[in-house]
Amino acid sequence: MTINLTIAVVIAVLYSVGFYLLMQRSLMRILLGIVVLGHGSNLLLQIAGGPPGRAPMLTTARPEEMTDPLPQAMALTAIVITFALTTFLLALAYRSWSLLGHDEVRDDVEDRRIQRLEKRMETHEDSEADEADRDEPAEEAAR
Amino acid sequence: MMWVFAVSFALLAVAALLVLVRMLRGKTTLDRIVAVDVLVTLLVAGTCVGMGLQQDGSNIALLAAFALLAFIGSISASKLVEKKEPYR
Amino acid sequence: MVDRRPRRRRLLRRTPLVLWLTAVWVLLWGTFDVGTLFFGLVVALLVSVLFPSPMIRTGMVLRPLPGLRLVAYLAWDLVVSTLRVAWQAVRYRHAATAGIVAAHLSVDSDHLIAIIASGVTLAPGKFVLQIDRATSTCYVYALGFREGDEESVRQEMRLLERLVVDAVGSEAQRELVGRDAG
Amino acid sequence: MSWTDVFSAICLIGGALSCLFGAIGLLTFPDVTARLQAATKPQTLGLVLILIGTGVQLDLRYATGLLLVGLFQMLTSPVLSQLVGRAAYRTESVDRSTLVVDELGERIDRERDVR
Amino acid sequence: MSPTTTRPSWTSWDAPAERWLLSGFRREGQARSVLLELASRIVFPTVLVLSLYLLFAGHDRAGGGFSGGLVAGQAFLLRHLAGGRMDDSSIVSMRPPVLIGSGLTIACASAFLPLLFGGQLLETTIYKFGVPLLGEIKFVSSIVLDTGVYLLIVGVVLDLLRTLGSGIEADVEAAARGLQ
Amino acid sequence: MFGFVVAHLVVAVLLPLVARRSTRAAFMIAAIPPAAAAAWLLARTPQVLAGETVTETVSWVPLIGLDFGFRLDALALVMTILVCGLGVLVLIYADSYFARGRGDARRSAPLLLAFAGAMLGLVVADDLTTVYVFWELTTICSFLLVGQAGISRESRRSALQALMITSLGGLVMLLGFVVLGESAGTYRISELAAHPPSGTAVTVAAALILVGAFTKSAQLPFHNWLPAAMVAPTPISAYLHAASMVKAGVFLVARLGPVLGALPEWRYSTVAFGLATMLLGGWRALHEYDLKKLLAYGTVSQLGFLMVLFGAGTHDAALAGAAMLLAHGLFKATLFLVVGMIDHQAGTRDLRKLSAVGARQPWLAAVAALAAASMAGLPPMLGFLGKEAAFGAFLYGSAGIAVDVFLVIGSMLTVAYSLRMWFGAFGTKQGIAPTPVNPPEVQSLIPTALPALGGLVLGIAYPVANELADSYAQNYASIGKPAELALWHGLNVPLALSVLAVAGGVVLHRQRTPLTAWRNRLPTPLNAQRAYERITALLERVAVAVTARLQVGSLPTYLGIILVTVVVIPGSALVVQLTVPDDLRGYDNLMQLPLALGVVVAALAVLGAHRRLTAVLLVGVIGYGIGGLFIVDGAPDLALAQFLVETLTVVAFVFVLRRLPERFTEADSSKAIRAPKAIIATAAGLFVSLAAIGFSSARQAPPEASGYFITHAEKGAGATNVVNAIIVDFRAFDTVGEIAVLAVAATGVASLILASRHERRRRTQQTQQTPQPEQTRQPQQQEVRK
Amino acid sequence: MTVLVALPVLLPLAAAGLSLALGRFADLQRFLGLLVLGAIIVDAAVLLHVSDQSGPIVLQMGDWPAPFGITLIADRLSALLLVVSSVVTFAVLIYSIGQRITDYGRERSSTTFHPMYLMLCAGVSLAYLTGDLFNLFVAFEIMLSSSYVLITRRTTASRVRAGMTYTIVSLASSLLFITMIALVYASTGTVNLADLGTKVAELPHGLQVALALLVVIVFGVKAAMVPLHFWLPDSYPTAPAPVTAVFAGLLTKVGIYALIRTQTLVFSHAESWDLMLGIALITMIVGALGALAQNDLNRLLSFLLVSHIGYMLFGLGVYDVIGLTGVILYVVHHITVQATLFLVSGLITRHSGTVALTRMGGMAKATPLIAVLFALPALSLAGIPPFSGFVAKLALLQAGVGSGSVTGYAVTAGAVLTSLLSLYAMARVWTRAFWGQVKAPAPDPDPTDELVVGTASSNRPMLAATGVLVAASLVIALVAGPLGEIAGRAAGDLMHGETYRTAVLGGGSGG
Ligand code: NA
Ligand code: NA
Repeated sequence: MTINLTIAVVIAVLYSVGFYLLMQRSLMRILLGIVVLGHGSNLLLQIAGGPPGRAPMLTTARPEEMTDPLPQAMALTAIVITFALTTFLLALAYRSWSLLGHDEVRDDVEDRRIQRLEKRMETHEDSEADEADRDEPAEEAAR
Repeated sequence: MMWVFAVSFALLAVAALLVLVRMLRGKTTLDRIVAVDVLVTLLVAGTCVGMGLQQDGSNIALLAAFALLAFIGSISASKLVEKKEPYR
Repeated sequence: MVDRRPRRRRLLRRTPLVLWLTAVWVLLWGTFDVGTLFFGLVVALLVSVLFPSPMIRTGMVLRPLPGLRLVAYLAWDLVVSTLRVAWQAVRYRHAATAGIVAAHLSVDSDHLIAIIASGVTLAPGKFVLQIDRATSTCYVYALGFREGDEESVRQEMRLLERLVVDAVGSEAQRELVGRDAG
Repeated sequence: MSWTDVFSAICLIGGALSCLFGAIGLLTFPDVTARLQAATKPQTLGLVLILIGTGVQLDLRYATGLLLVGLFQMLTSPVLSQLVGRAAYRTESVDRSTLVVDELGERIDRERDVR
Repeated sequence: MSPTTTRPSWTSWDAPAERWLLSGFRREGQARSVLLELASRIVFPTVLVLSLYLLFAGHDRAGGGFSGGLVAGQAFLLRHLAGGRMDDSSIVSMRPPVLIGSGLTIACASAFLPLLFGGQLLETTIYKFGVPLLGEIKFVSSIVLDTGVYLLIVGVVLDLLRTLGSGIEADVEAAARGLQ
Repeated sequence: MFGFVVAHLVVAVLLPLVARRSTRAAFMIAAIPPAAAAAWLLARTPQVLAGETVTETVSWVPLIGLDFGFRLDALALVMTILVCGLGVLVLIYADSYFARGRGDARRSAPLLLAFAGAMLGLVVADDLTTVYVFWELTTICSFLLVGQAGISRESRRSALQALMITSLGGLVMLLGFVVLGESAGTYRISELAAHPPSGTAVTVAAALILVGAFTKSAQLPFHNWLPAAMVAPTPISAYLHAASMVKAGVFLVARLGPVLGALPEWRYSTVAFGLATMLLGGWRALHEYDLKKLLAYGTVSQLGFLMVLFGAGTHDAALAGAAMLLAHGLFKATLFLVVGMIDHQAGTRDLRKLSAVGARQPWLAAVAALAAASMAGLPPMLGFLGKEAAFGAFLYGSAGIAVDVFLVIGSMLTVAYSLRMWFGAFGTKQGIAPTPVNPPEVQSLIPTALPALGGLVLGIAYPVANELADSYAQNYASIGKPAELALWHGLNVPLALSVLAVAGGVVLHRQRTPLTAWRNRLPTPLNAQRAYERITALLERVAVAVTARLQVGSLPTYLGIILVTVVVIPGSALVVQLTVPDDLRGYDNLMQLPLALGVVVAALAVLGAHRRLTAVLLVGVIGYGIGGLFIVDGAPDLALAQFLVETLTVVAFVFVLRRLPERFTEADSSKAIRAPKAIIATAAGLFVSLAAIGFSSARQAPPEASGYFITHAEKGAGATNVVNAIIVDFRAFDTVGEIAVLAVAATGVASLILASRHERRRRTQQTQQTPQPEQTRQPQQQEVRK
Repeated sequence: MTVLVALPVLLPLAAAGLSLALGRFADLQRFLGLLVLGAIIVDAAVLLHVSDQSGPIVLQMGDWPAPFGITLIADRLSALLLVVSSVVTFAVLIYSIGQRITDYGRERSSTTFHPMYLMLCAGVSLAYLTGDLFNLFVAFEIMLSSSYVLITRRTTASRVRAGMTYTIVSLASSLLFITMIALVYASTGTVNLADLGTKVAELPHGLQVALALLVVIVFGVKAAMVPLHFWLPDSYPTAPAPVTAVFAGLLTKVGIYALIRTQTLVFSHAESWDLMLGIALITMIVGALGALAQNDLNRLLSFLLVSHIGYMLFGLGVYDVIGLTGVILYVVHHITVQATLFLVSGLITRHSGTVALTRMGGMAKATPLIAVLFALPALSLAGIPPFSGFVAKLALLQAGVGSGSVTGYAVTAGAVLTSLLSLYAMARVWTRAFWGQVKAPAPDPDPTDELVVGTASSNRPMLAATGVLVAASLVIALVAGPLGEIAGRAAGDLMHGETYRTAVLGGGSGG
């Protein structure tokens, strides 16, 4: 029941491209990455049923020449779900654009703050005791 | 009769690959829109040939739907281009 | 020209649409029996009642013979033009030239102009790039155009116009087109 | 091969060829509007031919549906052509050097001068 | 020709003279096209019929409530492209959330329905009855679920048109007016 | 016993309701449960002394051996006297100490009661888990009691320090309990004592448990939280940090002595740490000026002493330990309460500023003298009994002698700081004006005096004390003749040592000035407080450093890490297994090739696309190509859905692209990170592809489910399209779920997109609501027009 | 009888549909939500009772026998989690209504919150109840998609980034999930969990391992195990308190549940599982250290959440009855307590107008009730007896000590350390927010963010809802005995998958 090489290559390319796009900053690219990944996974799901055959319609094909219907049904569900979530993310991209004026996924502000704190701690190694109790305004000034 | 289908498929496949080249080369977005539209039409044609090959026409609605879809997708994209790019 | 006739008459005016939709239904199922026809009718009525379009009196009359002539012309044009464009593609490639010609039409109704424009556009080589609805002018883009071809393009448009009006136009429009041509 | 097979073969291969020519045109023509001619229309012919070719091969009850597909294609393809071509012209994607005559452009220029 | 001076731009020459579609008069002329509006006037109901075909034919051929709903959605999409904002039109008075909600409710209700007849959740019953003239009619109860799906999908597409379509358009206009 | 514990806690929970109205009532009500418990338990004294034990078990989570097991024996009784008896006294005292109706009083009444309940539970516990439960409860109560309202930074810090050190110990101890309980198969202490377990696990457990005991009882090096906790109000210090809570560690050692005392590691470490603590505490106490701090270090010292006695694991030491435990509780409570009264009235606890307090408050001075005498080990106090017994307990072997030497030195220090304390508090100093103080209230004097008197009474009635202590000490074997507590054993070595200790103490006290000078010249290499601060600071730094490095806040990085995990973890497992399957074919259908080529080319092209619309269209091509593959595979339903969805997706993208810039913003095109991303993505893609080959080749037969679907579709589901049958019937539930997702997504899109419309509407409403100058002027203009 | 199994899913789904349709009637929406969620509590309790007394209740959807149709199954574990979850969702709904985030101030249109919330509940219930891998995917998607909507609802400029992080990472993991399903189906030809148990065992060993690990990653992302957790502290804290509460309480636990279910039913481990134990250790420590580095209360809680996920992985890694018992107890405890803490955080934020600990102070005096509501779950989270966290932790420690492996001991020690660090973090919150002087409220980045602060004038329903959950966590501690018995039996069931398998495959639609 091994899938064939052609499809394997298609899957490899789709997943690689999808993953690569996913790791970008532009939300639109990420979104396209998700769509591409969705295509890859849907193909994989459908292909998991086995090699090509006749459509599983009792009126036109004999059971033994039919493809496996179950992965098709599952892939159909997956297609719909991917679509639904894509549109949602699209709307989110739009919302982000209209709120922030860009559609990039920038770094988390609070995490950045902790990184700055770490830098500061590194430079002032002596004043450990003071920093043990951080509820002092030094940090607030940095915000 | 088999060879007829094979030749048709081959011709359509070559055509599709040529169109794909246009798709990649652009150069304007409209070119790409047109290319996508043609690709879908070729796909419909190919599917149609396949139906002939399998002697199974129970899913023509599929083709009907495809024929419409390419149209709607392309229209919306071209409308976008029309709006986006500068007017004369 | 919005239709303001009583309800029953309006329903009557939907008949062509209903028939078309029923035909679509039947064609889709591919089974020609009473049941399919009945449900087709039900569906067609349902769709046209639930999602009505504004009633517009077009005065369209379908004349079978001129209609067939129009179809034949279009089919022939399609084949010939395809060959011509294929030739252009192989022979001239990047050097292919074109022109945009203004073709004034005699008819002044949306639907006829649309049909004419579609007819021209259907075949390769030419298409209506812009319609000036107010003056009933079609700006036709023609591929493989040479200096001085303007008149032949306009003539072709007029020919198509006459074929269309003959096939589906009202009597008044036929007269109008005939007068302009004459 | 029966006569229907021959007819079908002609239609199928003719249709496919038409599609191929269209594709070649799409690749070779100089600008969008020209490519549009090559692209969408021969496809229409090609598709219709293929539909006919296939329809002959199939049951009548299936063949009827193909008619519908053809109709749809004929109905929609001009609209798309016009919209894309219009968009091309409006966005200045038309290669002016290929235009022997541009009566639309002339008129627009004229009216702009008036204003 | 005198009318040209009153018209703002050559790009709006394409607007039809008649009101072929219910909506569309609000939209600027430059986006309009006689051809498109006329074509969608015919294509729209045709696609709806196609969608209903897919809904009912799904049991035996490719199709089903899902595809049917999507095709119907494409019909509305075409209307939107040709005629502009959906929420200005009166063709569908149903609000998309209502449509979505009722689709979902119907689907869930169809799950419970068999319980009333002593079946299990989501169990399918097949009814066959002969009707004079029409022949034997087969009714499969799962069509109720499919219908729920169909309605919901239509609602979803309409909602997308309302939001991604008209909503963004409104934003664009607002931005042009300097409100955003 | 459980009833009393619960009563404490329940009353404590309800007490704030009373305290809100009257804090006096609250303290009085709070005194009832400990009084009742004390009465009930004391009534059991004869039984207990007769060797009977009262046991009780309340099951909580039997599955994990988590029970409330209680057992009243001699040790428990001794502790109960301290916990309940002193609890009552402290509560009564507290009422007069705290300003009535103030926040501190409102807080302290319920917390003290809860604490007493927890302590009671702890001392009567016969189950390791029970011990831990109450142990941590006391920790929490002490945190809240020490911190009070946490207004001053010092109070917050001290409370936190106490909490952290004792919880550290508590948790380590819990681990020890679990190790012990799991290796012995029971958590019941009496069962463990009956059959002491052995083995490495038990040794580990013992070590872990000792950490708990040491932290709670402020042993070196964990001792520093105790002096720091002196920021607490004095009654609380008296109760928690003198009489009861700090005893918990010692108590634990005493309690587990019969279980773990056989381990040399247990004995050596308790004795060693105890001695060190005793000396260090005494030494530090000699140099404190704050009376409370002085007492606190004294407590540390005494706790070390007790640790030695209970850890030694002999009858005589245990006897001395029990006596000292009782004695220390009694005298230290008194001393703290005394200091509290001085502090309250004089407004200072600095012994350099106090003068002639004894002259003005002779009664108080007398009470304090009594307690200090017990602390110094003077006859006829209970403290004397204990200390003498202690000296006697180690008079064998060279190690014992060594211990005794240290004990004597420690006792000298004790005597010295006792003197320092008493004279510091009550003595008249030259050059210092007499401190203005008023005579104490009776309500506070009586609770203060009672424990000191108790020490005197028990010292004189030494047989009673002996009986109490001995019934605990009997748990241990004795070397030679078991010792007894008595005021007079005759002239013997212990007596001599006692005399030596007192004499040495007096000398030390007289020489305090040169001693202090000498001490100030000593280097201070070890400072536990500094160590604690360093450790917490280090913890902060590590926390911040680790978090700053890991939590980089960048989504691409996060996704990259997830992918790397996928590649590394399951990927490596897969690669090991991977072989080329025999039936690997190039393609199954020729039509797959052009479609695959198209998809691959389009996918790669997406990477290079600069325009958004181009990328979208290319993705559309991929989608249509996949649809084509579906058709080739014989999945028309799927293809149809794929096409429809793809078109709709493209349209949705196009809708949104109307407002986005035409080209991608190229903010992250730095080449340095492009390569790793590409490598990760490719590796992950290859993983999926290889997995697809590997997994699909593992299956041999077509699935039975599909055969079932095909055979049942028409009859069962009424559909000849099997896929449709699955969708609306066999797996209709998936479909219901799927449309739910669609509904959600559409709603979400609406909520996001229409938000700006809502905002606009709101903004315009706001501008309409705020009266604009023009608008207000308008009516006037209209009038003019009229 | 068996219908009861489907009700926790179908009722909220149908109600969500109705609620969407009834978008203009806010009161009806509210009523519907409370009614349905209340009904689910009752239903879940019945399911728990019955499944505990007489074995798993199995519902074969559409009357198709397993493994062909979709099976819903309520066994002890799922019923137990369902009970706890439904109590939490019910209380949080009250809180949300109290905070008036449901209808966003005075705006008329309130279509979003209630339907989405009900969907979320349906998704969670389905995830617990389904006996089918693909249906589990659907459940996850229902749950996650509604969570996307809830987290991005009325999002402001400062919060939109968080929503993106959350959505994108979740989507990525969903795609991995689908990939995993495809691989499972490709190799076994079934997606029924019970059926998979036997089919997977027939695969080559390497594939089994790879699959098991892939499953760990797929669910690990949702469960926020290190190093797949980074998204969580960046996203959860920004949502409105009740939303974060439900996310923190339930969503991660659903990941844990799925992990437990698949690893016990589908894959077989002979002994304790060192990789999982290692992950558990790292998760505990990294999370706890993260918490110590935070100044934002919600982020601190989020890191603690991550840290305590480590406890659950710990029990799973030990992989014996007592370990799984510990996990189950821990999950039950943690759902309640973590949700409560976020609700309290909402109350604190509302009161102090900030999430920054450095800007809070003196709240013990100002709002003693909030202080109590915080202290109890905080202590419970830190595993202080006699609260629920202690019981669960003790079981885990016992499991770790009993595991007999060095890794097991190391993780046990790590668990103790984590407990201490958690207590430290909580104590610091206490000392900073509740002790000290009341600080003048500083202007927050987004003071107009009504969604976070809420618009209601009275917070009584919020307090009541929080109180209910605090009480629930106390009750958990109180009935820890019987609860432990059930958890023990559930763990026994998990260790011996036969009960489940026969119930699904053998028993038809019995139950
Ligand atoms: Na279907
Ligand atoms: Na197993």
